[in-house]
Amino acid sequence: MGTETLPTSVVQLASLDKLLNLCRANSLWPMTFGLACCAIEMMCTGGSRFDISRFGAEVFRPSPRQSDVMIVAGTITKKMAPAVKTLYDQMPEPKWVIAMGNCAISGGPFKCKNNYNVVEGADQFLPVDVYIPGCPPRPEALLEGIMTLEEKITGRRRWPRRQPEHIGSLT
Amino acid sequence: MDTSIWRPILYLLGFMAFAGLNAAYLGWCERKGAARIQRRTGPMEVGPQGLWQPLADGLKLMSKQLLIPQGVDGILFRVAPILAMIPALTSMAVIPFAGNVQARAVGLSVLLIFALASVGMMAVLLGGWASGNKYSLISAARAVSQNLAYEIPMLVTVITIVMLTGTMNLEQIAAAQQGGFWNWNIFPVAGHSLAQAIIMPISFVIFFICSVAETNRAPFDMAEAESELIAGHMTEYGSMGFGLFMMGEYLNMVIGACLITILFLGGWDGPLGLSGGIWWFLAKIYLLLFTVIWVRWTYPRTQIYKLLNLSWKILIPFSLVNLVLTAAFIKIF
Amino acid sequence: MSFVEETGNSLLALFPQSTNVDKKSAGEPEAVEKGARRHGIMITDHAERGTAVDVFCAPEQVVAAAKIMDEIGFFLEAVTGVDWIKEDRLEVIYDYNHYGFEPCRVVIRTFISRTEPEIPTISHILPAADWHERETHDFYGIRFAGHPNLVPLLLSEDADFHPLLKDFTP
Amino acid sequence: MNEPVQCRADETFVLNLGPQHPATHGVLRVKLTMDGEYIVNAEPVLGYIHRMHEKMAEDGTFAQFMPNTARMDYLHALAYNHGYCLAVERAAGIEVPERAEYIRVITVELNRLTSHLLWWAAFLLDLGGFSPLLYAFDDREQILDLLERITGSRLTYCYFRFGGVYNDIDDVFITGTYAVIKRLRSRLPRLYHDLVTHNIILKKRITGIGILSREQARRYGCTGPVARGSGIDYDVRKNEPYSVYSEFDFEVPVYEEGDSMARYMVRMDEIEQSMRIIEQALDKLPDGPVRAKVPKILKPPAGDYWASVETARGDLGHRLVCDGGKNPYKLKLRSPTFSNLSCFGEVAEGMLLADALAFMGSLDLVIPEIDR
Repeated sequence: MGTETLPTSVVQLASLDKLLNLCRANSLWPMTFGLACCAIEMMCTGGSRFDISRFGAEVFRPSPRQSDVMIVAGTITKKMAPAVKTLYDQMPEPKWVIAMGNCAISGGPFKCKNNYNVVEGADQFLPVDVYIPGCPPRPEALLEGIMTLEEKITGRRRWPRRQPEHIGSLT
Repeated sequence: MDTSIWRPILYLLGFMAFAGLNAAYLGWCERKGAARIQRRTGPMEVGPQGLWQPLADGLKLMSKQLLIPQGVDGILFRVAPILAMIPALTSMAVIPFAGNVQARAVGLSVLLIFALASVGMMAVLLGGWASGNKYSLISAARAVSQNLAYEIPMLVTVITIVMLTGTMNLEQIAAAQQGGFWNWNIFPVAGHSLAQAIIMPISFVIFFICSVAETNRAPFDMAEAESELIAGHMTEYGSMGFGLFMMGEYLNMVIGACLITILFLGGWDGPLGLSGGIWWFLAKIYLLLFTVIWVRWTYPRTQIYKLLNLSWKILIPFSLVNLVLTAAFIKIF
Repeated sequence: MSFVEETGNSLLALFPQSTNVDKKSAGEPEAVEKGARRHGIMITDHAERGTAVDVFCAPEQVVAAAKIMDEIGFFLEAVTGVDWIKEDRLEVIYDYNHYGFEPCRVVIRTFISRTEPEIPTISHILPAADWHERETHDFYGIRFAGHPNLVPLLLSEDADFHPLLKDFTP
Repeated sequence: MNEPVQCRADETFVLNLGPQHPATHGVLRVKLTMDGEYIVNAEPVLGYIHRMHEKMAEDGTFAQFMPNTARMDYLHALAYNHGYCLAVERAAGIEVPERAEYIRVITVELNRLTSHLLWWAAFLLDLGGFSPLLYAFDDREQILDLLERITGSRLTYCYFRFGGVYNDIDDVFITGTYAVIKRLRSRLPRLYHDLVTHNIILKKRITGIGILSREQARRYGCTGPVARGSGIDYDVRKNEPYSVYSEFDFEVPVYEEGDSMARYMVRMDEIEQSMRIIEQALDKLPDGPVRAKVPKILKPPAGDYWASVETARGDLGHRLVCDGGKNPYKLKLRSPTFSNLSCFGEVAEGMLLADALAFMGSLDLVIPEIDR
């Protein structure tokens, strides 16, 4: 089969999209939305030691209308789930969800025999983009989660440039 | 070429660029400044020292979905953010940055700026009302009562200056203070009449507090009290609606700083008799803006009733006494 | 007289037939489960049990007990139920404590039927009981007669199950 | 000045504060009936983070419930560890070695420091001051480092065991603790008090706001700093000393005013007292084992037991009912904030929204502890 050369368009939508994605990835504003224990580690991530602001993600907006990423930090109960869903629906596109901690991933320690009140994972009713395991995850893990989300948006990783398996082989 | 037509347009374009850059990079300064105060580094990774951060934020906000929630007043909801921006931009036109750097010389420029500032307040009111959100509504009510309370002492203070200088033209007010910092309105030293010497420092403090309150900055950010009213009048605004509100707020800060510089700090005059110029003007406004940012990250928020009390019970009586004293001094001496 | 004995004596008003506080004669607290314990007041070792005065009374008497506790300056720590499914009855436990320096925690316990669980409310005497009773209603389905707002507190508004009953299955 | 004006019923509106709101510290919801900015009626709605701890206790063995204890009050997790251990040890008759008791006291008090620092940060955040949050977190991280070193986690500790603690402490921990206390001591007056406590805006904001009288506090069963701010001299560590608290010399700060400022001051003073306790415990630390021999599967005799500890928020009670089996037959958790919050509706009536939030912040709420 011969190859067909397509004429290049004057309006380069693909590269504009790339630029916008780069901007979006570098300005992920999370929602001020803590459910339980993980919220404290989320606050720590904003603290001086871990400083989420280095990546431009420290603008915690209290209103869903202004936020880009919803960090589900904690256990979702059956009473809370409709509210979480509403908050997600109120966010304007493009939007992302990070499930932080075991509770938001699968119900965590509360996935038990007589579970009558805990939703077993945020992905039961939200499209989760990044899962961060831990009970609660360390602030570094949240930073890593945010960078993974950036990688998902732009297709390339910011830092560290090395892939994790290379780091493993060094030790 | 007839300069009288082109000059305002060119200057206006220049000022608009200046205003846009200011609004974007004041946000960056604020984030970096806050980080410094809080022993952090602030934005670092997006460009050198995070310098591309405002660009990323701006483009992101522009590319976000324009969400008009159900139950809002469609027209007013769309108009409010624009209304927050336009008066602020227009005010820039009459501000003299240096002796000859001014888009349009208006005789009554002081009056014009205050008129435009009260239109800017309408943006908060309309935005809060049109959102159909109870938090926004409370915020709108707060904003109106706050602006009403703080415009009075501000105007009364300006009247004292107008009485002393005898003009309502910002350029002439600044020109009257040329020739070294002892000629500036704020300093109570030789070269002034007794009236100025006593009254002006107090007027400066009153005016500064009022301008912080007028621009809804902490500790007077009642309309946007995050921990009480979510985001106040901006609660329902996402994407660029929110962006315009934020830019309007930063622009208002710049205009407030410009006014203080012209009215009290000698405008473009260099201190110690150094030759004046636009650089001195910019240095002064950025010093003032830094102070405003510094205050914001140091103090907790006041409470709406205490804020109104401060205005009605302290600032307004003081400024009125100032006015009467100034009038009396002018008549006597 | 120690504070514990004083408290015991003030509670004697609940039981007009008895004249003094039982030291141990009412049996060990465990005897309650075996049905061996009579209504009455018992002094227990605080270090051993965490409670100093153990009162076992009829369901109707909890209101009178609450009034006495309120008068002598105690505060309500908790209201809770225990589901004794084998004996087919529910135990309701009220824990009182005081702000003084002598450890004296008072526990008032009573049994009610498991099929018709109903007991008078004490929320009009001690407002602290309001939420505790609502919570106990959530968990055990105990109706606190006269409670002003007995709607689910911790469970969702439309919950019709009582999860802490031993025969509960989700 | 802040007198509520009389209004007609049709002029009020209902404002839903939460479950997602920046000032409710989690997922508390308060249904407010408002007249303008004045609160006519406030009704907290709980249960948005009810995580079935009491049911899980009945389903597992005694040891299996340990991790849950840390997840109720994640800010003072070690006190919850301690309370549950005390209850089970009381039921099973387990003696704890002395060194373990001292280690328990040291770690619990360190954890209390982190809890109070975080409360301070969050309270200031409620009032619109953002920078104190970062300063407090700075200090908190130092303490977390120490606790992480010996317990292995940063927040939800599961460090205590029946009859002792999991791990012995080492010299690095001891010198580190002294250093942290020294650092915090030097920062408290300069940073915390000069910047915030003596700040005129803060003083005007919280003095005289949210007055909870002594009688109200008793009728609602308030304990901890909330009660001590209302003039009630009640601290479980003093009133019924558990563990080795009777061996230390410390004071219980009590303020009579009952307003938010009083509660603020109680907690600030408690930071000092906790540091005193830690220093004394480190000075007196005895040698010996840190864990008693305890059977793998506990079967305490039938009976019911109560154990109370003082957490950063007040009197935490465990009512443990045993039936002789290897599971707790019933475990009732008496959480302090549950009672402390119950007074909110009565006190908030007639207050301004902003003042009510300042009052709510001063109660130091941890919502998962309320809902359990």
